[in-house]
Amino acid sequence: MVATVQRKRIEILVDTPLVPRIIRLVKEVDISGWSVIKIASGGGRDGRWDHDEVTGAASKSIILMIASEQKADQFADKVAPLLESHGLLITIGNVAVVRGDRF
Amino acid sequence: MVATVQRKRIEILVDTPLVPRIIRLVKEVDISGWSVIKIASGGGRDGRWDHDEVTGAASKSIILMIASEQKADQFADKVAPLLESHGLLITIGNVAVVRGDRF
Amino acid sequence: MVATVQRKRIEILVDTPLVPRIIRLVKEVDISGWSVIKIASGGGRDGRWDHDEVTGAASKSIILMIASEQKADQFADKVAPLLESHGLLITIGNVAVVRGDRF
Amino acid sequence: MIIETLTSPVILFFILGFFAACIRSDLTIPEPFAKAMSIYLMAAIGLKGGVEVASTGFTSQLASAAIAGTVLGFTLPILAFFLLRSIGKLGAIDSGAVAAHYGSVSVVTFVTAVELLTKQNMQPDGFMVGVMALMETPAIITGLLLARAYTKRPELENDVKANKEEGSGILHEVLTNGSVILLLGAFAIGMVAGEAGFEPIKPLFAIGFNGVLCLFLLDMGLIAARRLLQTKKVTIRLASLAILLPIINGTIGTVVGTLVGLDPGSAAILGVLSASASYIAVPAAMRLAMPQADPGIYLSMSLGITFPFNIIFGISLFAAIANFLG
Amino acid sequence: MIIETLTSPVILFFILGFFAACIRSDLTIPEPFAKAMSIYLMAAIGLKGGVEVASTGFTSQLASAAIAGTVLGFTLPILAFFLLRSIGKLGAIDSGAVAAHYGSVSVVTFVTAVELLTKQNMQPDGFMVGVMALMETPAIITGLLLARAYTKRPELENDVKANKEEGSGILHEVLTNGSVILLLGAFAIGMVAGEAGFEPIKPLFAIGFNGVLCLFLLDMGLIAARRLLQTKKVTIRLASLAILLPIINGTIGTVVGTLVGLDPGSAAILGVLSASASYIAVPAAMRLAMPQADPGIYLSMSLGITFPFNIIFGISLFAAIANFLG
Amino acid sequence: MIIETLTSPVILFFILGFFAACIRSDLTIPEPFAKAMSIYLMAAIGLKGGVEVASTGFTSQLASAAIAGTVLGFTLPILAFFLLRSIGKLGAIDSGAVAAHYGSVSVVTFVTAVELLTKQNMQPDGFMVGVMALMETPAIITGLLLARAYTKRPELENDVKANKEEGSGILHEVLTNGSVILLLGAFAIGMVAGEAGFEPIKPLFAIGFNGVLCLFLLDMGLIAARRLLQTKKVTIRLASLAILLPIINGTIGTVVGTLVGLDPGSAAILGVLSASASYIAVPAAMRLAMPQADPGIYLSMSLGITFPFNIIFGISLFAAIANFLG
Ligand SMILES: Nc1ncnc2c1ncn2[C@@H]1O[C@H](COP(=O)(O)O)[C@@H](O)[C@H]1O
Ligand SMILES: Nc1ncnc2c1ncn2[C@@H]1O[C@H](COP(=O)(O)O)[C@@H](O)[C@H]1O
Ligand SMILES: Nc1ncnc2c1ncn2[C@@H]1O[C@H](COP(=O)(O)O)[C@@H](O)[C@H]1O
Ligand code: NA
Ligand code: NA
Ligand code: NA
Repeated sequence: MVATVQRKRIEILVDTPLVPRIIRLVKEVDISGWSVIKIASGGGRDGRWDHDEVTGAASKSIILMIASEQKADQFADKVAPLLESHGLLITIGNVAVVRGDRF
Repeated sequence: MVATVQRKRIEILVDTPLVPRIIRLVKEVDISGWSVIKIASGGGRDGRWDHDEVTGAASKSIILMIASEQKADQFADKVAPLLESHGLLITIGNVAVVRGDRF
Repeated sequence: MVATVQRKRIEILVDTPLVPRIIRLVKEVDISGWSVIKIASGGGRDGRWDHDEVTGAASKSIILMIASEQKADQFADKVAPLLESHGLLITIGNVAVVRGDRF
Repeated sequence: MIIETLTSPVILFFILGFFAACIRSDLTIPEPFAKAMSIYLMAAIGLKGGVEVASTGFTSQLASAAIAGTVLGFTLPILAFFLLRSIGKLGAIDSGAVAAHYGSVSVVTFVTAVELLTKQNMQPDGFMVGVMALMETPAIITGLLLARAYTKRPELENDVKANKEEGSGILHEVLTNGSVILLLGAFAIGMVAGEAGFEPIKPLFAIGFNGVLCLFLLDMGLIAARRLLQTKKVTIRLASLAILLPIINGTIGTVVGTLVGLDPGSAAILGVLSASASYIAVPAAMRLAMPQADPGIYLSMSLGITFPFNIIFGISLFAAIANFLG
Repeated sequence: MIIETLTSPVILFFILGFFAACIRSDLTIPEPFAKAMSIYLMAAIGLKGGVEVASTGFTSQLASAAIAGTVLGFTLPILAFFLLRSIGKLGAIDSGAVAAHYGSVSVVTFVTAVELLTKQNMQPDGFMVGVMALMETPAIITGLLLARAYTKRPELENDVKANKEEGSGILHEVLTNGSVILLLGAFAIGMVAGEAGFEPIKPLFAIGFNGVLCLFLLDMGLIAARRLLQTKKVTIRLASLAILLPIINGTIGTVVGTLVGLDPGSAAILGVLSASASYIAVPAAMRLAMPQADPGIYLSMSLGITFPFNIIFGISLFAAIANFLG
Repeated sequence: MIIETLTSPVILFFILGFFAACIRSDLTIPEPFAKAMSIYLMAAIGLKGGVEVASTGFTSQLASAAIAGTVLGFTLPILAFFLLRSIGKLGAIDSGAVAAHYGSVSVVTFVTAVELLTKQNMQPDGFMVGVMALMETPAIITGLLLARAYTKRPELENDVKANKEEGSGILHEVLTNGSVILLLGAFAIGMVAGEAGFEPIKPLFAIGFNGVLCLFLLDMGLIAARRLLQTKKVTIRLASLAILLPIINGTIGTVVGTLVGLDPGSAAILGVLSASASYIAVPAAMRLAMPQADPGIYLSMSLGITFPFNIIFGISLFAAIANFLG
């Protein structure tokens, strides 16, 4: 059996133009890395939208990060003030990371 | 420490042409929103497929939803009859949502 | 209430050119299927990169698999030797799969 | 004509793609680029057809071609359905789905046929684009009705319930299908604009056409061969039908076209349309209307076998029949 | 001119897209293809403008047009802001955001106007491309300042804090905005290359232009109509403003253009630029600078109402005013 | 020639892209569009080369160029490898990987060189496209062998095990590489079709070529500069080598070309091919064959430094050498 460590899997759903601002916060808490996934379409309180638009302002992305519980907490504290105004959706789950000591 | 609430993270893997049908069920149980992610390629019992095809009929997407346990159950009940015929794969995980009272 | 079974949700973050090599390991442990999601951009120890490049060599993907605990363990053992040299990030989480006996 | 076909760059690019996939090359055409080319091709042929009709006006041939096409679209799936059940050993649902594909049409096969026929001085009439648009959808309805008529109730039950709600949904989807709208819309724009209005946009839509078709067929070659290599669902019986059906349907179409008074080029095109099998509009509709039908079967047959067959042999065959009859 | 407009293929493709979305067709243009076309269009108009200026040289008209455009960009949002607050009943933040959109410009409206005016023998000067690039950003600054001046502190507090760090970030973003760089860069390349250097690349950038514009406007029609159908945020008052504002701004722009000595074609274009509302550069900047402003409002107004209005009526209107004054 | 180079729109677009990335503009070319352009460019140059060879026939020059190219592909990485180990202070694995890049070729550098040389009346022979295709892969083999020969066993152990299974996999990948297949396939199609068969598709592939190259180089400028700005891996020593290696390799290639009897234009192109470093085929192969090698090093060197150097200075340099020798 390979060794695993318990880590947090953080997902932040955010407007694509705001991604760089969130990444800046990620770097401040010194998380080892992040990955961005594009949302193809979606819907919420405002009704449905599609991503196939020239104006990128309405597109959304997910920022995915694997981090230790401590860093996840630090990050959540940092990002909390932006939550309302930026319309973020932040979820934190538990995962086992295979040989994940560096995260 | 910011406040978090426990919610369900629902992922539905589905043929892209069927996405609108699932979204209709989502709306019936009044879940606050959903996000669709494109699958680039994949493989299953039928062998491997790739997404780079003119015919969109073979493409797949993931519908991602954050919802309360109660709504997740309601949704699962609603979608269950379509499970076999539509070849859905539905997974439900636990996540903590930062200031997530509205979900 | 629909019946659910407990399964593992395995995510492997990997350089896109290496995806076929990992898929080969997936097939060896006889997991029922896999799905590949493209990473749009990201950053790590080497600084930030973007996916909008002609050279696909720097692009990354996530391979997503739902499997039983036993097969997940088998797979983790198989893939572990490649972990360092291939720069993989493997996370394993718990999910309930609706009517998921075939996974 | 088969030799001219096989040395035309358009066909050679198709063969290149097919070959590349067979030796398992990693060559791929990005999906949005392929979609862009298909939008371009549909806009271009719609426009050209419309401009042509604007100068010739409505003719009685146009009316008979339109009626013939629609009737063929509704009826061709019936024969196909019974051949698929008997020879192909498919169940009613899969037979209905496959039959719908073969009753509908493939835009790229049409476009390639127009190019090849034009080179042989058999240029079809401009209004055949409109006929193609008319033939896209009737077969879907016939296919669904046949599948439903021959299926034991319980098997479709959940689906019937879903389909009640869905019912109008599918009809709507079929009538507002993107390619139908684009073809008919561009056709109408061509008619309104006429030769003079078409002038400023002609460079893009007329001059670049053949080159784009080459790159698109390169992609189709890759896709067709990959389908064929990956499939585990297509039996020898089904593979034979995927060649037999286009021959039967194409011959019927060509004969009907000649009988209703079309010139040989247009009759051959009606044959090509009858012979061709849809791989965009119908699969999407089938996924919605009969999710139990197996895409592995209908896509492999229509894309993997019938499409290459028509491109390489079918077009020449129906041209020969039309010439013989005409 | 309105009749020529409505029978031009460029406009007909826009109407086709609009219609297709209204009947809820699934027709879509892949996003990367739409972005590619917009890059192509900007490079092409930049080049053409630069080549033209290379042959005419810098003129006093160029200087007055540049100054007039910049001043309009800074001042038009002021009137818009107060109309949006009073008639539109919007809060300060949303008013500032919307005003920024209407002070800035829409590249596609510009391009379409140049095509239509050229067909009416009112070809605008080449340097108007440069003027457009100058008009992209000033309104963003005015819009932000207005929103800040009229907002109670606490509401913006977090944001002010974030914006301190962000401050130079937004300025930087606005000045290095991709479309501004591409337009000005291609303009400069056109000036350096001149008529002779432009020759080898002319086929792509000049000949294909109109056709690409057709396909791009097809997409814009789809997007505009979908915006309009989905929105729940646009009241009757806001919808009226989305038509009133371009009429007011466009008239001001055309009058100013005539006053500073531009020929009728260029004055009409200054009117079109003033009337048009941004839907690429400004929304992105607003998302960053004032995330609380509601994109549902500003995108629906600018894309869903003002864009179609300008394409179909506005351009003809400002051409008529310019002709009347000129 | 350097001045003509720097005022050519093709190069100016490259500089525009480089500049935009340096001021950190958000300008980006969508990836599928860039891939589409690269497919178009490869198909176009393959076709043009093939059509030319169809009319000139096979010549002894063709044979010597093919042999010279293949030999250069196999041997150039050896010198590079030792320079990278000694001057560059890289380990064996990274040295092997980088050497493979410099032994292989860059298609865009080739295309740009052909355009610039043609403008200087030094048009290279059509068969040089085939030579380029031949030079894509040998260096990969040499690079891998060198890395393996100079690596202590344990470090590669897992990999050796994986590579046993992989072994034929990599060879297969290298031989069926998409760009090799497309280049050689289009070349063959051009030969089969000949001048007459090429006629109908010429508008797209010949006339649009220069314009597409402009937009593609715009993207390459963006990518090259972003690579350079982001990298933390390229030391001064490596940066110097990224300029020294193309000068050495390019000079060797030009001399060899002249010695085997090529005309100055073709000899210069052989120099450009030798000088250029791969950034598509080889990185993908290296990721598979030697995942431990650091992409941050080889991509930054080949894309960030060598590519711009060749585009702006290298091509003129090897043209001058070829003219001097020829
Ligand atoms: N902690 C992390 N969470 C999510 N993605 C990561 C993480 N670390 C690295 N990555 C991804 O892996 C890529 C390579 O990271 P690295 O190996 O650190 O250079 C990054 O560009 C990210 O896309
Ligand atoms: N509960 C949810 N689960 C997943 N995605 C959501 C959820 N709610 C909102 N979203 C996403 O967030 C976007 C904006 O939602 P809203 O802020 O409610 O308008 C939607 O278009 C979805 O992509
Ligand atoms: N266990 C799994 N984990 C993740 N994705 C799966 C799994 N099984 C199937 N899939 C996805 O579902 C598609 C269809 O699978 P199948 O229904 O087995 O043919 C595959 O191409 C995958 O994209
Ligand atoms: Na048919
Ligand atoms: Na304006
Ligand atoms: Na080289």
